[in-house]
Amino acid sequence: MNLHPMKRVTIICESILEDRVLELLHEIGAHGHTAFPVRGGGHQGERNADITETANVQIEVILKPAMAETLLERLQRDLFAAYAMVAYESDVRVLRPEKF
Amino acid sequence: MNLHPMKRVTIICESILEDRVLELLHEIGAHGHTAFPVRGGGHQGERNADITETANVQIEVILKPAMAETLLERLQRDLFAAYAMVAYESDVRVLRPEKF
Amino acid sequence: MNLHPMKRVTIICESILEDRVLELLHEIGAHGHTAFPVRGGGHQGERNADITETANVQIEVILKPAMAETLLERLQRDLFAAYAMVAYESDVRVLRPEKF
Amino acid sequence: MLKLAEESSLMDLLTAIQSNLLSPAILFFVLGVFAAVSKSDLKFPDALYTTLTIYLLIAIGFKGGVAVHQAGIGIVWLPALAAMALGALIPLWTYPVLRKAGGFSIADAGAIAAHYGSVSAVTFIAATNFLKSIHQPYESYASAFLAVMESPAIIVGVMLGKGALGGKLSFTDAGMRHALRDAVLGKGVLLLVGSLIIGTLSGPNGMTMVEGFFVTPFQGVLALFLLEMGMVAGRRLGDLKKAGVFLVVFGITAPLVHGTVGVLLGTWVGLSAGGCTLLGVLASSASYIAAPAAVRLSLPEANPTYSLTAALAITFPFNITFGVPLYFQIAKYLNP
Amino acid sequence: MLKLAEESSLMDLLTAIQSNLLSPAILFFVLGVFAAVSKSDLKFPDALYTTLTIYLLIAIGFKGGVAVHQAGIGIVWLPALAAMALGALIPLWTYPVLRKAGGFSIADAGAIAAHYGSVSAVTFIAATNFLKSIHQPYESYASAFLAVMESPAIIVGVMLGKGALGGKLSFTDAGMRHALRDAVLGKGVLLLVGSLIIGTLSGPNGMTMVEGFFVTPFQGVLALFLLEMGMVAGRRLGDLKKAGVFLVVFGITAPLVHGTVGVLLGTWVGLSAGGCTLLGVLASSASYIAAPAAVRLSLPEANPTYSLTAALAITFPFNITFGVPLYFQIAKYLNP
Amino acid sequence: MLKLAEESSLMDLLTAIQSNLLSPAILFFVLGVFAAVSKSDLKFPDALYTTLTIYLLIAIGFKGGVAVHQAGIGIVWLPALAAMALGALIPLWTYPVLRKAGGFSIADAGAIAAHYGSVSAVTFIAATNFLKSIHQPYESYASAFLAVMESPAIIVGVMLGKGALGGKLSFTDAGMRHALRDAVLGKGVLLLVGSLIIGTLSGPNGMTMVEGFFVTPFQGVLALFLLEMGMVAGRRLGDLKKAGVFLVVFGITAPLVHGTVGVLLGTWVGLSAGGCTLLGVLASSASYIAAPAAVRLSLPEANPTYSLTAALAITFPFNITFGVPLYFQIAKYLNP
Ligand SMILES: Nc1ncnc2c1ncn2[C@@H]1O[C@H](COP(=O)(O)O)[C@@H](O)[C@H]1O
Ligand SMILES: Nc1ncnc2c1ncn2[C@@H]1O[C@H](COP(=O)(O)O)[C@@H](O)[C@H]1O
Ligand SMILES: Nc1ncnc2c1ncn2[C@@H]1O[C@H](COP(=O)(O)O)[C@@H](O)[C@H]1O
Ligand code: NA
Ligand code: NA
Ligand code: NA
Repeated sequence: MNLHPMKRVTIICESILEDRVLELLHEIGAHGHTAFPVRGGGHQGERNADITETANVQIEVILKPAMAETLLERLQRDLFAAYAMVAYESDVRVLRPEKF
Repeated sequence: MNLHPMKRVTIICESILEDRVLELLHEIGAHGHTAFPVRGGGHQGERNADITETANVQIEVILKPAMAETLLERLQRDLFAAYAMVAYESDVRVLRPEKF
Repeated sequence: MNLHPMKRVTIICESILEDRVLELLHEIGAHGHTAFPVRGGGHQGERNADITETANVQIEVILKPAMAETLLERLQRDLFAAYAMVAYESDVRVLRPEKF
Repeated sequence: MLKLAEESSLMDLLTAIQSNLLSPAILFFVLGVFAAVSKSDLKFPDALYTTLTIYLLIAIGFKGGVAVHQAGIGIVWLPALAAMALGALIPLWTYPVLRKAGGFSIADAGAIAAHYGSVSAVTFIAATNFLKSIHQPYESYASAFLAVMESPAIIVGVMLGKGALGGKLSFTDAGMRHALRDAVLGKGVLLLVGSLIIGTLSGPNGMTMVEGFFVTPFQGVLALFLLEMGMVAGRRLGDLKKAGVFLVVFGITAPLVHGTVGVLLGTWVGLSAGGCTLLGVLASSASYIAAPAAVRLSLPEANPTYSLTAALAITFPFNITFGVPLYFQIAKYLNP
Repeated sequence: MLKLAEESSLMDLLTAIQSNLLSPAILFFVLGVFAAVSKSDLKFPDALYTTLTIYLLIAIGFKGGVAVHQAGIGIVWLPALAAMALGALIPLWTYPVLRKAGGFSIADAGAIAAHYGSVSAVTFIAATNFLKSIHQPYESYASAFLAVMESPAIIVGVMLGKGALGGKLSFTDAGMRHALRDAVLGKGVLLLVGSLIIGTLSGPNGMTMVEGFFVTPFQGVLALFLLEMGMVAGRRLGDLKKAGVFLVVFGITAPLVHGTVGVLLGTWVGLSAGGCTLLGVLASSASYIAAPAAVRLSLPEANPTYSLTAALAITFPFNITFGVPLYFQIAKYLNP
Repeated sequence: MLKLAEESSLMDLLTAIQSNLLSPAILFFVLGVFAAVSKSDLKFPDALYTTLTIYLLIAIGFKGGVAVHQAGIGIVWLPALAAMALGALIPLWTYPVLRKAGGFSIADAGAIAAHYGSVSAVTFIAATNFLKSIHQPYESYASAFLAVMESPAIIVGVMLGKGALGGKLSFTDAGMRHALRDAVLGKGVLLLVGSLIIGTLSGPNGMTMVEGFFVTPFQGVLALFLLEMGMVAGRRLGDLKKAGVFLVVFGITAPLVHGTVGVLLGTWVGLSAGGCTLLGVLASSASYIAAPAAVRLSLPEANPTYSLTAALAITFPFNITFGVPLYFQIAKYLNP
């Protein structure tokens, strides 16, 4: 079997930022994403999922290693300072590299 | 502490495939799985979570490295062509290897 | 770009344990966490998400490598025996190490 | 004289359409389309959509069952059988049209035929709403037709899509087995048939107990649901281009033809003008709950964009706005 | 003569059971069991289950509170105290039976005893539904019994399961502290007691405002909820084998015994036939909301399969189908 | 004499407050606060919160629309315009107070001003509930004021927060564009204005169809929603310390001032005592649905803890408990 290395970038942020992050993904050329509502807590306090105002979303995106860096840099530049947000990358392997 | 290497395979696919994928997991001998609804977008377009027809599910399974390959191959053979789907594997470490 | 290695510990357990796990995270000094409801199956049977009594929760926490070990050990000691539960760690990289 | 009558018919039709278009349910549908097209951040939680679906299916099934209890099976079985047969037959003529005129693949033609032979519960409910609003009586047991028309077309359509006409079909095929299973145990069928039986068993006594939940708020719940359906349909509008001109034309012609056939069949089996309208509505409607799921698993090579776009973005809006009052006028014309 | 009376009692019982079995709520429960057993793809969203639970607890608590307001605390306190005592006592005889005859471990016996001493709100609601459907009056403030019976048994059961009889119990134990806390602040207790107080404070005036939501649709919402409960119970049927024959017998005998005791106690404290029925139902019912959560955290070494299967797959279905009409017949026999 | 009248006014106020505090809706709010503060495990699913929000906005908008249909646009436009202007003006005096007296940053002062100029639909609904419970008539079309007051203040507040007073504002700024867009297409505005139009179009005929859903259970649904709001507000109580004394004082003074201004304006444009009360309530209320989302995206440098805590944990509870009856007494005093 022929597995190809890719990066997974996971972004956890305030729900209302979802569209902004998706635009950013589009801009840097990601081919897809997966998102789901989460709750959590961090430096900006507890974030409950029951009301939209304090809910978080987790966005996961598989992309080519080079693009992962660009994405993290852009997140850092545009959004990290002002919003409740965490982002990290990890290594994954896929079968169809052309998809990502 | 004694950590043992395992693989995590993540499968994101159309909700209606959930049972098919779980059968496949059972067939190849996985001992458990975790699943949750997600939304997303990729080559088959946007997939909103609000109606079942377009919702996605993310299925995560921890298994022995050898089984991870079998699983990805089977997904490739049986499901990749016809359905909206993404699958990838990554490395994880667990304390109780006999569980997986 | 300056990426810093961290660990991600993923804990999947019975919903009613959520508070216990969060207390544990607090005790060992984690600075945040993310949680969301999941369903699944394993050695303790199928766990459907539709009623609280059988629902699972997935808790993901990013922390310094040394803390990851402590966390897994504490989970092992305090909770593994009595409850439906899976925990594993993996490698991730972040931009702002001081956050975790 | 004839001309005068025709003119008054046309007037009636226009009045009926207008009254339908100004009903809250339809206006909320329009609001939903607007929300989707204008990319508002309004979103229904998935749990709400599922809950509303469950509620509407149970309520309509239960009410139908109580009506069956009151009318007696003796009255219901014949029109129900006719409705069922109609559902099973529609794919047989829809499929060749889609193959020949539309140029669709075997699987795609079978899939679309399955959707159009099967029925849309919400269109049916919107039609009962319309009849109620103009005080037109109808056979309440018509929900039984809805229940029995859901599955046959899916089975026939999937058989066609599997190459039945080319003799390639095997009943032990996994897809085929799945379609048969879903036709009996799929959640839509289970809820509808189940509630129908419950309504039949518990009768008017049972109705007294649950009517504050299944009847009183029913029309308002439909309005809320149509808001969501408007958003779902609105998001699909962008796919119209992918669907192509043929499918757009088909999505309006097919309901017109099937609606007329349904009304005629209803007249023939002795239904009232109201009942004929409902049978016409059922025949004209295209499934977007039961069929998509069953077809997706049974005919994976069919492209769901075609069937869903046609059913949801063309036929559904057409039917609930113009189709329903139109079939009613035809029914009234045939059953004066 | 006596024989005649007995025969007519039996007839009454059969009629009552039949009328109960044909009520929409029970039939929807059966549909749910069927959906689960036939592995239909019908699934309720978790948000719907939680919402229905919240609604039912608030509605029943509020109505009970308004009744307390009308009857006056002076009337309610004695039977409420009796009900509470009964709840606390049930584990004391259930536990040794489970240990000796059932061969369960200390923790398991304590856990099961906690479930059977505590109460099932939905069984109670189904019983009020039954009484309403046969036009049998009852003390509406009986919801107060429901509210006060939930916790005591959990505390006693957990104490037993922690080895209280062997003198091993410590009140500073984390599990024990948790059980005590949950007994007061667990969501079931909080909603029930909270709404009861709100009902008592706002009285009939308050009722006028919210009755369109908490009363009108109530019975129908129960039917919807029982559909889900049927699925939950149905999925547990597969665990019956793991539970063993003893637990199946226990799951039917215990409610029969406790139901009779409850009716007797009700008679003794002066409740009407309807009120006695409800106290019997409460005593006979086994908790599957409050107890499982509290016990799981307080007695982790107890196997939840035993208690949940017995409570959900045996006692709950038995009670809502046969138990309720049976306790009612006993109550009527004792309060003619 | 005057003293006597004053005393009786005070009595009236106390009676009004008491009757308000004993209404189920307010008591459920208190229960929610208790649940949050006592850290009970009670939690509403997010889907339920969203569903209740959608329901309340649609129901209130639709009812208002039907009232507009009945009153005629001719009657409604003037007070609606006045209401809109009031909303747009409030930030203009709130902002300097927050800057000077409160010492807030430009962004924070703009953000808080936006919240207090905009309105809280739930406070409005609670006020209509209060009026209904004391049988005080009011202009039902007042929901139209709610609909038009939501956005202007957000736009003005964001402009101030972007430095409009320092001449730093640019309308092509991304945040500014976002605020303008959200002011028209945000889900709150869309649902309210949309349902208002639907109500206006479908009129009393439409109302007949959906009233079993949008009217009958309305007050009870509000009670359920206030339970959740109580939990949300209760969780925020911990943030009061971070908010500081000034914001606590502001959170009570601002509604008192704006409420009085609203009542005066209402009297001036000719509203009845009920309508004046509602305009006072709108002016006094602070948004916690529309404003937070729009402001968070448009003024990211503003700390949401300040505005949300003030709006949710101070002004909202103050208004629904004491504010509403108080504004009503002022209104009655001015419109005897
Ligand atoms: N150490 C962590 N591990 C996992 N998730 C985190 C962590 N810290 C923060 N988060 C998530 O990121 C969100 C924003 O974090 P923050 O900006 O630190 O408030 C939180 O609400 C959590 O959902
Ligand atoms: N690059 C990606 N990263 C994360 N998730 C993806 C990606 N591409 C696709 N997906 C997910 O997989 C589903 C199916 O993808 P596709 O088959 O490409 O339409 C999408 O709806 C997404 O939820
Ligand atoms: N191999 C696995 N892969 C992924 N998730 C698992 C696995 N085994 C168990 N789980 C999850 O962990 C929960 C508890 O597992 P268990 O203690 O084995 O019953 C299950 O309900 C699943 O959600
Ligand atoms: Na059809
Ligand atoms: Na009991
Ligand atoms: Na305001």
